[in-house]
Amino acid sequence: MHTVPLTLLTIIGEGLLRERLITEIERAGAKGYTITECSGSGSRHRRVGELLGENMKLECVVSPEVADKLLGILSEEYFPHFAVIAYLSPVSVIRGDKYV
Amino acid sequence: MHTVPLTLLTIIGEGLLRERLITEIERAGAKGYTITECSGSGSRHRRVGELLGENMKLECVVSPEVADKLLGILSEEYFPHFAVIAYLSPVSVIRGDKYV
Amino acid sequence: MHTVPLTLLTIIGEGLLRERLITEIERAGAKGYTITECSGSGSRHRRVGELLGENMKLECVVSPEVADKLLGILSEEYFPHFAVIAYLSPVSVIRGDKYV
Amino acid sequence: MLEVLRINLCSPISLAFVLGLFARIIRSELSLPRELYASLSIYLLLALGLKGGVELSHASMAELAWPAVVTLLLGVITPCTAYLVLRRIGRFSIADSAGIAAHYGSVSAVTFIAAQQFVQTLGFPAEGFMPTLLTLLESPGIHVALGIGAVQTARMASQPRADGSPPVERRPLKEVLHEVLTARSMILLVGGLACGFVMGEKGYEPVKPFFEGMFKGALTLFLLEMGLAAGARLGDLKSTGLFLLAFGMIMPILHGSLGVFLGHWAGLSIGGATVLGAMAASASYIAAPPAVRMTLPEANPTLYLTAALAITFPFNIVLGIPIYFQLARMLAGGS
Amino acid sequence: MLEVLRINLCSPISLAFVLGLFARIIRSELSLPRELYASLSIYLLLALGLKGGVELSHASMAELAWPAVVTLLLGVITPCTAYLVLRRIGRFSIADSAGIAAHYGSVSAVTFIAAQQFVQTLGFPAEGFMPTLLTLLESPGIHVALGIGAVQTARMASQPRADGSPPVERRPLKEVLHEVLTARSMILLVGGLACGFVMGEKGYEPVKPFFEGMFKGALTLFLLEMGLAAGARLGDLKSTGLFLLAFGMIMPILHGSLGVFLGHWAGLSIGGATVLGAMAASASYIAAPPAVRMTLPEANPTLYLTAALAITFPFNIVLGIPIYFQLARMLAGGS
Amino acid sequence: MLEVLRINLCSPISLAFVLGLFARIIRSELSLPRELYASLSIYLLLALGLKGGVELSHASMAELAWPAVVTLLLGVITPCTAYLVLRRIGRFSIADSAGIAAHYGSVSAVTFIAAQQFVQTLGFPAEGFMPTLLTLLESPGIHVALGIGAVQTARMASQPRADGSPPVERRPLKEVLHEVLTARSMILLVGGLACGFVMGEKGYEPVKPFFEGMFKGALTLFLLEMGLAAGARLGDLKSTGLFLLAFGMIMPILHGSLGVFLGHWAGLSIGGATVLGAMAASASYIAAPPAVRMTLPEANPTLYLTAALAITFPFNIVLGIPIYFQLARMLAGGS
Ligand SMILES: Nc1ncnc2c1ncn2[C@@H]1O[C@H](COP(=O)(O)O)[C@@H](O)[C@H]1O
Ligand SMILES: Nc1ncnc2c1ncn2[C@@H]1O[C@H](COP(=O)(O)O)[C@@H](O)[C@H]1O
Ligand SMILES: Nc1ncnc2c1ncn2[C@@H]1O[C@H](COP(=O)(O)O)[C@@H](O)[C@H]1O
Ligand code: NA
Ligand code: NA
Ligand code: NA
Repeated sequence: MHTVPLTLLTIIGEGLLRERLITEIERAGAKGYTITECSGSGSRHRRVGELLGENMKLECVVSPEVADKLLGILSEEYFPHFAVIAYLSPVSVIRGDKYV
Repeated sequence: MHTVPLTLLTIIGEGLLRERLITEIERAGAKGYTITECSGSGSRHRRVGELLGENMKLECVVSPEVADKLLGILSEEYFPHFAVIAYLSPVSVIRGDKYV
Repeated sequence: MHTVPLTLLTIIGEGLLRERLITEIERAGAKGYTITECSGSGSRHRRVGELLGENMKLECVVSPEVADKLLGILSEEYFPHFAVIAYLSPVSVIRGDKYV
Repeated sequence: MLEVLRINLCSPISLAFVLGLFARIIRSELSLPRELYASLSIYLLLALGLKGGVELSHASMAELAWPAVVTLLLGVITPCTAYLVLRRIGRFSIADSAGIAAHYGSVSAVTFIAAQQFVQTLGFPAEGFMPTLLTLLESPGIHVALGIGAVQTARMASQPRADGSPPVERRPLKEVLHEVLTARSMILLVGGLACGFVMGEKGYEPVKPFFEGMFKGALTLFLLEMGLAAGARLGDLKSTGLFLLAFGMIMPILHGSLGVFLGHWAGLSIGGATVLGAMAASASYIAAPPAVRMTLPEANPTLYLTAALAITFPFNIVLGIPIYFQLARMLAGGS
Repeated sequence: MLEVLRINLCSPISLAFVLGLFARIIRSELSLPRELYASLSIYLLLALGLKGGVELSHASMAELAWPAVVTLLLGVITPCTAYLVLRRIGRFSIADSAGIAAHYGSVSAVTFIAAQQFVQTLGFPAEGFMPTLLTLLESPGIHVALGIGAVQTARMASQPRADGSPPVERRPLKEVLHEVLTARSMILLVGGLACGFVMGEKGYEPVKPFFEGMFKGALTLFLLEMGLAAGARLGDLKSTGLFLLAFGMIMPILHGSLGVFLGHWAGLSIGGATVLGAMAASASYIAAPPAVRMTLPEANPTLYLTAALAITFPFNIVLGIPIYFQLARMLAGGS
Repeated sequence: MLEVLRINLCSPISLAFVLGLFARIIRSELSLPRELYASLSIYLLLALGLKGGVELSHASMAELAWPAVVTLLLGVITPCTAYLVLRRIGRFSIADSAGIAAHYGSVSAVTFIAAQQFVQTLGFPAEGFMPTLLTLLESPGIHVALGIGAVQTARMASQPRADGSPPVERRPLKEVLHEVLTARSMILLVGGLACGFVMGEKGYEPVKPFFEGMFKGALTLFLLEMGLAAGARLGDLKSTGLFLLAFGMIMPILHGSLGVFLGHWAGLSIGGATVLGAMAASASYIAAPPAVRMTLPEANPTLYLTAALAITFPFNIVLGIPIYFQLARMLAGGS
């Protein structure tokens, strides 16, 4: 199959941010996303679904530009106060225009 | 460690397809798979676990050939009618023969 | 954004191993991890959350060295007796020093 | 009639439903855990079955025969009338018509329970074997409608793959039948009936506080969730159009009246005829959706889910059941 | 007093809480499924609302007026006193002070229920309309404290983004208000009150075994989970410092006494004044934490969660409520 | 005997188990949410403990002493007999033998409850302190069997890693002990016993409708799930072989008879001796599996899970308990 290279942006962090992060990625131009519940631990201690809720993992397949823009927003407005991390990985999709 | 490059095929879509997709990937030659429940949104609107159930993410580590074959089947028989996406990413494993 | 290449180690296997694997990765030098519940099937048969519990997916962003060390431990001490697989994938992060 | 309506509207069941609806309309974050929803529905179906089974042990085959026959008849007629109306008058596609018809040919267990509680509150309890009829009505309508859809689209003739293997989707009819007959709701209802029948009053006694004492409260909680689910679909009403809105309220009245008539004719009491009417009038939103989604993927889920859940279900709960009751009472008075 | 304390300590509620605490201390793996916790809290709030609504239908507006006024007053005073004490004496940052104050300005529904059960056991039942007061006290305190925080930090003036668009976080106050008013607990309580009011005794009867008969048992299970949650926070006590420990026990006594006084003054019975005191003394750990986290992200969650859950909640359950009761009884005796 | 068997087979408990089994055999999609299963088991264990604790407050130390001694004795004997039979006659590997023996040395709480309900239905209630014995029998058998396994394989001598650090798996015995003693079921049972003891009849009264009224119904639902779980393992019977099938039915009779004898000898009533027999005969499928999996990973989980859950559990529920009862009655008659 003919595939197109795109970027998978993965954001992991406090579940409370769900709606806010969805708004962010949609405003930045993502055409879809997938959310999974998870738990985890990082520099801001172990978080396992207590009163403030579990962590969540938000994944979206986007163009490298959108991914870069979102990384910028995350690092400026979210990393300082919230328990959030983000990383990019390369993926290949078919029907590439669906995602950009 | 000596690692072998393989392909990780990720399929995200309606949970109802679970058994059918498992049959597909096993028939295509996948030796295992992992399923996670998730929710999400795409071109076919937001899907958050209503009457037709949540989305699911099916991941399988396969040879590039199997991945390609499955992408073909998905794009012909599933993408038209079902809310499904799929993408490939490169992974490295040890004990590569376990997966092919 | 300026990003740093790192390795994402994914371990999938019996949920019972959770605490033991967390100890392993922390001892090996991982600075954080994320855990998701999942089900799946592999060479050791289908496992869907029965009496011994579901599978889990443990993901951690680490340096290639740590990833290699963990693959070694896994393949020696875990693969023989437990239903576990592991793979590596390349990721890009910002604030790379957070992970090493 | 007004008094009957008032009683119905002020029942915990209706109020909980309205509360759920309201919460969605004002966009509250309220939602019941999915597992609570699943647990409650397992509990309600099993309790329904057990109770029905215990009472079935008092019923004679003769009493049951005619009601069973007319119930099966309803299972064949209602999907056909629904299909014809949708296709001919509504001008829906074959797949959409068949998909929606499958829902109206089957039955909503909660509507059944609500009707049962309603006639009981008014002092006209339905026959103890009604849950048996419920199980008879659940699946035929789905198969009839899916059959119509399959024949009309001749979809069964899809091509084999390049490598000669058949596509996974092309499942023999036997498989679809197996799926519907072994579906969760079927097992719980039929299994509950059988267990209740075998254990009898005496075996039932110690579990009665759980399965009967808690029933109405659990039902109230369940209807809160139904209200939330229906409310989430209200937004789709715009896109589904006026015809479906009318269909979702007129079709139940027609099917409901037919059910009441046939029930009365088959010898059911006022309560029994009302409940049979409500069953015929109701649209399934548990068994039908997955069956339709997998067998007729071209059918638009928004249409059938919205019609069944956001239009017909509330209509029956609030207005329909009192109407069928009124009708059953008139028939009984005139006989 | 000692006898009152003993009765309170040997109640299933206190014992379950202690069991949960103990399980965490010995690092047991025991944990309740998250969905059970959510289901129980939905059940408790709805049951509380329904019961309160049914009883509200017997109450006159006149009776309710003054208690409602003093409740709202408490909603304004308590966040301010808490803020001042934290900022001036405790030397906490503006964000931390406002964040903790938001918790102490709001109310803990479980503390409310525990107080209600306590006075009932002792033969001094509180007024039937108390759940109405609970809903009045839930949100004002949060808004007052968050408002103080916002004004003090002038945080609202944050810069627009490079591309001119406003950051997502800068939400108009209307949105925050909407969120708190449509929060799960609000809908269930207020909705339950409304439903109970409409259905009245007669409609309530059939669901009473579920919503009233099971109430205390469900509450016991819930307190086991509360004990587990509080126990998980015990370790944080070290990092939060002695001041917060003292604050978490002295502030409730001050707020609780104020609540008892105002309640007595407004004409509440001994039971009612006790419960109002417990409400004022309690710190929210359901509604406040997410609101504070999203609006004041600089505030350290460990501080407010530990204070509300691991210090003030157990203090009130075990010692506070009997104290407020003693005070209410003294006041009533002296009047 | 036949009448006793019939009563047992027509009880809601047995019927629900059979329904679950049947649903799996016809490959129904029915399954209970995992959280419901967890919630039910928490409820059952806590209710069992509370009730037992309340009744323990009436018991004297003297009554309890001998039953406790023979219970501990059973906890040491049964894992050894099971190990020997498996290793010598069955020719299983050391790890498999020890792993299975750990299950048969421990106890199944649901079998205990089923036996308790059974003798109560027949008018021979067991002693109120039986839940205390249950807690005594839970863990010793697991440790004895795991100890045998460890000694036999000298597995403790595994090599340190290349970098000199010890492998994570090599846990000191203290840790394993801590794990079993603080396991969920232990905390709930022992904690429930303690709470029930402290609160007494009077404190128990208000929560009785929840913890006692609902008990049998909740148990019925739980057995439906047990039937589903056992049914899912039926397919493995083929691979586990005939020996294990025989072992899973003969071993319980031997252990059960020993339990009845010792119970009778220690002064237990007919009901009490029956229940002690059922405890000795039963195989754990909650506490033992994870302990064995982590400590003896070479042992094949299919063997021990299938034996405990798909063979011995149903055998005891359907046939075993009536047999132990018959035996206890004969002994009592002959004494
Ligand atoms: N760009 C995307 N990134 C991540 N997940 C997506 C994306 N688009 C769609 N999805 C997921 O795939 C499902 C089906 O997508 P669709 O067929 O576009 O409705 C959605 O419900 C999402 O869970
Ligand atoms: N190195 C890592 N690998 C995988 N997940 C991580 C890592 N670090 C942090 N996380 C996840 O990101 C969340 C927030 O991280 P932090 O802001 O470092 O507390 C954690 O709760 C983890 O779920
Ligand atoms: N090829 C594969 N792709 C994705 N996940 C797999 C694969 N093989 C195994 N797994 C996962 O790893 C677990 C253990 O695998 P195994 O040890 O092969 O039984 C399975 O239960 C699956 O969740
Ligand atoms: Na119908
Ligand atoms: Na307060
Ligand atoms: Na045993």
